[in-house]
Amino acid sequence: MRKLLVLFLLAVIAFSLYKPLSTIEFGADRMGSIENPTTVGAYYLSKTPSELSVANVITAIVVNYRGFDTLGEVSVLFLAATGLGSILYRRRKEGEHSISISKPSSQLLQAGSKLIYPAILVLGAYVFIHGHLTPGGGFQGGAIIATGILLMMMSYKDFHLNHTVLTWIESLAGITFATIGIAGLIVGKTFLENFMPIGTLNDLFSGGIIPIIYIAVGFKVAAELAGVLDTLLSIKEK
Amino acid sequence: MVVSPVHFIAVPLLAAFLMPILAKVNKNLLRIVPGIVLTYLGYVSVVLMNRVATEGTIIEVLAGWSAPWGINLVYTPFTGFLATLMIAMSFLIWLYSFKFKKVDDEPALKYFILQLMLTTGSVGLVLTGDIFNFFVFMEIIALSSYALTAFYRDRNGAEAAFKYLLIGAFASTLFLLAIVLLYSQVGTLNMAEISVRMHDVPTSMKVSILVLFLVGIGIEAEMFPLNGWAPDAYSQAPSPVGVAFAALVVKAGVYGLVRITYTLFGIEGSGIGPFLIIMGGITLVMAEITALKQTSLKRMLAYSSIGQMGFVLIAFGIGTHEAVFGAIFLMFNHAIIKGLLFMSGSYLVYNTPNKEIKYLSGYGMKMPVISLFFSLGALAIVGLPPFAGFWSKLYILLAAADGALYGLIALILVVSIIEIVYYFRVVGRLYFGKPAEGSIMRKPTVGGMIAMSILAIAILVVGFYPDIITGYIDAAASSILNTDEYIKNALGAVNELTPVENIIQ
Amino acid sequence: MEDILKLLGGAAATMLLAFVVGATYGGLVRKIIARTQNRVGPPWYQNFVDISKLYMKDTAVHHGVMQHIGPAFAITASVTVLMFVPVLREGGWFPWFENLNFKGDIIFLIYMMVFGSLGMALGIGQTGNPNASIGVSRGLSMMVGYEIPFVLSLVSVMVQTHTTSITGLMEWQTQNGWLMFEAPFAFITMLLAILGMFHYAPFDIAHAPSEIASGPPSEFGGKYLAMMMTSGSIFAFAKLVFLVDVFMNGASNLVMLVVKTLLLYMVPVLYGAVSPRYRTEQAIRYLWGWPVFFGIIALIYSIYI
Amino acid sequence: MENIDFNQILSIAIYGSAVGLILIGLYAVLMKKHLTKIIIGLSIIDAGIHLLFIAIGYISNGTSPIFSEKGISLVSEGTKMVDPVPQALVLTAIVIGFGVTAVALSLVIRLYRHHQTARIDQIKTLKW
Amino acid sequence: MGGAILAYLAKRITPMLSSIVSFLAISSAAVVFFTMTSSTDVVTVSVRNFTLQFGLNAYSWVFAAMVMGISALVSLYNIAYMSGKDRLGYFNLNFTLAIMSMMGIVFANDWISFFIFWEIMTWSSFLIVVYNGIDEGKIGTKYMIFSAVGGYAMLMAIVITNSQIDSFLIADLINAYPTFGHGMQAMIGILFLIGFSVKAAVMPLHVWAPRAYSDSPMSFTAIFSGLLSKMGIFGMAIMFISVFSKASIGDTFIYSQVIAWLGGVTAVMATFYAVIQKDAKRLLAYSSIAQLGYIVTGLAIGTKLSVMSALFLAVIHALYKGILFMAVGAVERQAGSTNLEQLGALIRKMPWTFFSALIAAIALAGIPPLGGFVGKWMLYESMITSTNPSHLFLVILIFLSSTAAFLYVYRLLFGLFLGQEEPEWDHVKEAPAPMVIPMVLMALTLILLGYAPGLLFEPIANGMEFLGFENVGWQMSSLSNIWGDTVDMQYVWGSVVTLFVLGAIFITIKNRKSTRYVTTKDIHTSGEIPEAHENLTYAVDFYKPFERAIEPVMRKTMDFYYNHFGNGLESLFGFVRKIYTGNGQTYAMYVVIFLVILLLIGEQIFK
Repeated sequence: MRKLLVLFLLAVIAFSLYKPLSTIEFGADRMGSIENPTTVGAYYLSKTPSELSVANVITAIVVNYRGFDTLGEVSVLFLAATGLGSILYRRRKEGEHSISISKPSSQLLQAGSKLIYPAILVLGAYVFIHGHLTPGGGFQGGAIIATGILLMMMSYKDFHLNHTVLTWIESLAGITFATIGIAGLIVGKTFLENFMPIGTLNDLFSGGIIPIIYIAVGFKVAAELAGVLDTLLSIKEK
Repeated sequence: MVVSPVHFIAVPLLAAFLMPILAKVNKNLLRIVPGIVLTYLGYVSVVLMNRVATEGTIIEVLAGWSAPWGINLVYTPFTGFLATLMIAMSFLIWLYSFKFKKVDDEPALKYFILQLMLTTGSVGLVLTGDIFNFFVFMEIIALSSYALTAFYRDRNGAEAAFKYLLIGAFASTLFLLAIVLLYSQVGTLNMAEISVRMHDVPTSMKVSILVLFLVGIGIEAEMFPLNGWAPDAYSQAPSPVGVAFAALVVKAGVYGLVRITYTLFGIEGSGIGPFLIIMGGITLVMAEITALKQTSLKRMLAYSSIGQMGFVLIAFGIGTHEAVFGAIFLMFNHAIIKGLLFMSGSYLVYNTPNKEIKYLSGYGMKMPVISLFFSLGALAIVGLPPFAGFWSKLYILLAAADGALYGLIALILVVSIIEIVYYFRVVGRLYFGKPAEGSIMRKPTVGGMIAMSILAIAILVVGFYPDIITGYIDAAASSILNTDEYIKNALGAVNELTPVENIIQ
Repeated sequence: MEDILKLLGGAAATMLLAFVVGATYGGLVRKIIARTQNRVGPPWYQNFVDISKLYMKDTAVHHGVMQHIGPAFAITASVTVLMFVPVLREGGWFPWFENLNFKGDIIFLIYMMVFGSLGMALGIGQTGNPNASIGVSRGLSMMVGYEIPFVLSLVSVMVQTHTTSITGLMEWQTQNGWLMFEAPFAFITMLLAILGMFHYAPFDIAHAPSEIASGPPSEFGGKYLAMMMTSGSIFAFAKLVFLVDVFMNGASNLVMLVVKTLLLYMVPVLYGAVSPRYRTEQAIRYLWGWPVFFGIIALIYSIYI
Repeated sequence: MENIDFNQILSIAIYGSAVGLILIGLYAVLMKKHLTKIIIGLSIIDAGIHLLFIAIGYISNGTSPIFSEKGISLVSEGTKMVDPVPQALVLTAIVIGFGVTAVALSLVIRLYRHHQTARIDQIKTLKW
Repeated sequence: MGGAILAYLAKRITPMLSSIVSFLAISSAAVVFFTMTSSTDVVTVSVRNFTLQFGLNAYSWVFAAMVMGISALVSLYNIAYMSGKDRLGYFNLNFTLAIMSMMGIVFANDWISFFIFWEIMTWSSFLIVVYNGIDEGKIGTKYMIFSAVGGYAMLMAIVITNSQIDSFLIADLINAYPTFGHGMQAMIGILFLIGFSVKAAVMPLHVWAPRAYSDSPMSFTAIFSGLLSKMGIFGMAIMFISVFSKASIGDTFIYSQVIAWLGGVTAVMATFYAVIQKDAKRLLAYSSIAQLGYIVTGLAIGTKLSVMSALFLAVIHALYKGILFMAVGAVERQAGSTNLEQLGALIRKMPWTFFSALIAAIALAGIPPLGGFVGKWMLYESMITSTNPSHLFLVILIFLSSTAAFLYVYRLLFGLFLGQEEPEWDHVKEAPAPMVIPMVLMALTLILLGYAPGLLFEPIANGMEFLGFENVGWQMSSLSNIWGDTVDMQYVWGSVVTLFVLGAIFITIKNRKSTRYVTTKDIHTSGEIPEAHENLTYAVDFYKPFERAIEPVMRKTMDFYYNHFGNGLESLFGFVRKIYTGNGQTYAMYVVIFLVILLLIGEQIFK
């Protein structure tokens, strides 16, 4: 009964989604010409190389045009990490020993991950440092780093991150972001304004504040994801 | 540094990022910092409210890109009013929860951060002029609310939070889907710009988008079939969080609903008005009759809160200046009154099993001041003169009468009677009988008393002299109703995407 | 000055008349009832003897101030009613009996008739005698019973004649004939109502000599009782005069007065002489049955005639 | 001709899979009793929407919006770049989705800890 | 005239300390009121886009004077009555607030301030009703529900009125009412009447009253029943006389008829209930309802005489019911009980209280020559002389009720003050002077009004002329109806008092010397010898026979129906709220269903 109802509902939703989607032609160019943009996307494409000198338009959007979103996004991550800590916090009772229920991993995995781990970290760092030039950026890089840490956690059951360090990284990165924003407000009248020299397109040191923010974001994301993973994994049964 | 709306978001975020570090330095800083931040923001609010009253809407461009390319903050009298209200309420919540938890407790750290983020999210949501940014702030609110709901380490907290999360995730999903469809049609995310371009969107598409938006934001605004999460969350969250829900989260939701229906789609002749009236009416009735049967005080307050939101929706649905005025007034009143009720109510039920009303007999003697506060709140929220709640109810009823909606008036009043029944059941009980043996009264903290006193005084002052606030609300109502004005202000003179003559139609 | 003298003289004369006639009627009634029940009965002047004897007796004990003034209430009520009722029709050969009858009206008289009972009841209440209290309870309850048809009848008469003053009623009757015939239903109602009003059987449960020791006055003796009996005599006469005034256009001379009042008085007396006793609720239900029905018919009759 | 066909197929495939993901996710949320599965369902819905968003920003034969070579000019080359905005937004949306999922999972852990079950229909202490 | 209000507002905070302050506040306001009556200035307060007006007119002066005079006396009584009780601050705050708000109501020139003060009155009195804390909150809640029904009906009428004429002024409604459409007239009229009827405790809306009256502290009940309920009368008079009479007769005739009959039925039923009560407070509470029934009937009949009688009765009722409640309060305070079946023979212990109560009872019963009779007489005469046949039948109801009133009046006096003395009550003393003085003063006023009702006719006639009657004639001490029949109260009063005094003197002189007082234990018992400890007073089920006689109409009370209605609703609500199942997935399902419904019908509703 319930199943039928759900299927019916899904059918209606599918139909209702089909209707508007059928009017959106796939692959059609809705941006308008660059000279006379009808969407903001086209405008970004036309302005980014010249005014921000950032090769990756998406990065430009994420960090600059819509940097405020990203600030919010970072906050969401921060919130997730904080919230997780708050939700999963347990007051340790006297004499309560936590015993990990996970078994140690195989030798192969341990050796392999030891090998790959630095490489992953380097890759992550690369991705977020070059976020304004190549595909990728702070989030992606941070995520890559976090996967590396996850790998280590899975391999070594005693692998633990120092939460104090994570907190410092998180906070400092966040503060950097917010401070740069406020600096923009002070220097250039608007919050998050790109007040630094933009350099030339496709240079590593180009795009003004964009790479700095992205690097901060990268650190922050990495720290937070790692922190979340660590918190989730360190759930112990009594 | 010149005061500007972005301070509302940047400063608390900075503080929130800073707080984990500060906590390492000195635990006490943790409690104090939000107070400082909120005090500063209060100052900002005052300055900006004055400025907006004299100079009109303030537009803050972010990242140096003016709308529609960048994100902008739009500080109209309406958004400004709400932001100010939220800041003020947050400050009181902070006062109330100042001694909330022992500071060396790990969660206390999280608590203050989360509360601060909740405030930031709500204010940001109200101020932003960008639909996707709106979505982001919605998520900030949502995440901090989830975490705060599950703050107490009992089973119910987690359950409530999970329900909230499940429904909240739906809300954000639908909202995002709506944004997707919207973007495909108008190619922009700035709300003013969207509003201008909305005319060209085909009707069926428009309806789909509208429906998705309505359901998405209706969840946050506690519209009837979508509000299953609300009573659980309200009743299981720590009481300052309950206050925050009533004063910030729901307000933000209603704001979103109003912004989307009024500005993006235009309320006149679109069928949205009657829809809001009907849904508001159903919400009101359902919530109030459910509240009538509640045995737990906080749950009762939660349903009552939902009911009030239904009432607000009705008023916004009527859509005349008078009605919108009443609705905003009601939002204000609901924030302060429900704040007082939650604050005092939580002290009352602090030591009762299950927070049940039936154990409250005779607390009027034992906790006279708290009981007085609660009674005051109850009197005010059911709209008895001369307290604050009366005026908003009166204005909404007047608006309904002007629209010849007599059935609606009768409905509202009948529901008000239900409301009176359950509130006065509690008030009556407070002054009846002897308290049960061994019931321990929780002594209110100084900060809590101050916060409650401020709210009580506000209720009385607004009740006796509503003109103290009506000027602001009038301006707010005008600003929300005048979409053209909003578009003109938000987009400013620089608008290359849309010819200027199209803006004002 | 002369007016006041005339007034006082008239009042005194009326009271005397009322007392004499009332007490005589009382004696007659006792005789008649006795005869109906195949007894010899006391002589007709027995009431005078009783009252004189009681006035001469000294009272030894009392139970408080209300017992003192209870009889005073009673006599106030009966004399006041008498004062405001025209004993003889205007222009009769004995003008002294006019008293204050232009200054009151029927509603006032209705209320005044209750005054005495209530005052008495208070006096009785203070004695604390259970029999007396039971009597009061029954009496008051029954009063509610008979007042309704009584008032219905009077209201319909008033509506028919468009006056609420008793002198006005009599003027109307002089022109249009007796209300007894002009308002037959009202008269029937009244006849039924006075069955209850005079407290004779079957409506004598308030006194019920054999059951509750005569009920209300059981704690009164000597001068108190004498006063109550005086008041009772006057009151009975006043009521009769009132009824005669309303339905039979009063009387122009004393002979007619005696005839008419006696005729009217015989109705409850004779009915009572052959009836057993009703319980209180039976009495009330009876009085709210047919009498009220006739009363309503009377009212409709008077409205639409 | 071939081109159009390919485009249509792609359209059906992508839109279809996006909608399909949404429906699958919805089904999971509405029908599955296990909390974790419900959360997975939510994630799947999210994924579907992200896919849809990207698809909407896609332009036939467009390239990614990265000026990978120096001095590249947009229009003159005849190459089109796809709309970058959806991609940027999806990036944000993904991160947000991650946050929600993380919190959800932590709640599941809490719930399991308290109730010793993860079936949603058995966790209803709070009702009415 | 705002001075009086301001005096209140200023003093409102202070009664936190003692009832004396409250008395001072009220009496000073009373002094201010009575010395400033000549001023007719209008105080205007503006709130956003409308203005509130306060002012005094000839009509409201009657009520204002009544409120001020009586509440000043009652607050004096209150000092002694409430001494030694808990939470005086709480009580006195609300006490003063209630009185203040009544003044606000009569001062109000517009509906908004009328409503504001109306509701202040409601909740402050609610808080007093729950003060004693009896019966688990049911009474208070009931009172609040009914008041809310009434208040909100009124509010609805007010906002609808405003939407029609864009003004809140009472005067504007009066002028504009005839111009409304048929349905609008009916709606506004009915809503207002519901609003006022609740406070005036008219029959189907009366169930709150008995318990609310009897469970409040007596010093407030004197106000509650005497004055507060009169606010309903106040408003009703405006409706009936000013508003309806301007409209075409046919439209509003039916309301007047309905309300008049409701008033009559109220009077009868409440009287019956009063008769069978065992508790003095409850008895008086029902009696109040019955008396209000007369007043309502008088207003609804709407002739010059009937309205005058209604207003006269309103004032008189405040006086005598004030006395009675205060007397019962005094008994309660001194003896600790108000149970008519247990108390007795307090007359020797509390003579002044008895005296006042006796006078008040006589007035209540409507027996000449006191003020009560004047009002009753006018009421009957107005009905008998009415051209409307239905009023003639109504007379029967009213008469039945007022005859049955003798029963409970007697019961009250008998139960409290008469009967056999019990050792249990030997300790009882006369109430302290602050309690006795107001009672005696008010009793003397009643006697005075019996002699010269014109003292009260003058302001009432002025008020009625303000309301829209023309040439309201009155004489100082003579009553007359439209058929030209009169009752001369001077003669009535003179003869009754003279005879009574003569009779009393006679009997006293004759008997006083020779008799001695014996306790009421020492009585004739028809030969039986009572045990010393036995109390033979016949007080339990005093009117059992009467009860049996009226039993058919008493079987089901309105309360019964309301309770069933309430329970039915509650179980319906209980069923409805099951929709919140507690299962998160179900909620998600609701969301999806709602979404689907909207998607399906969206095109239709959103154009």
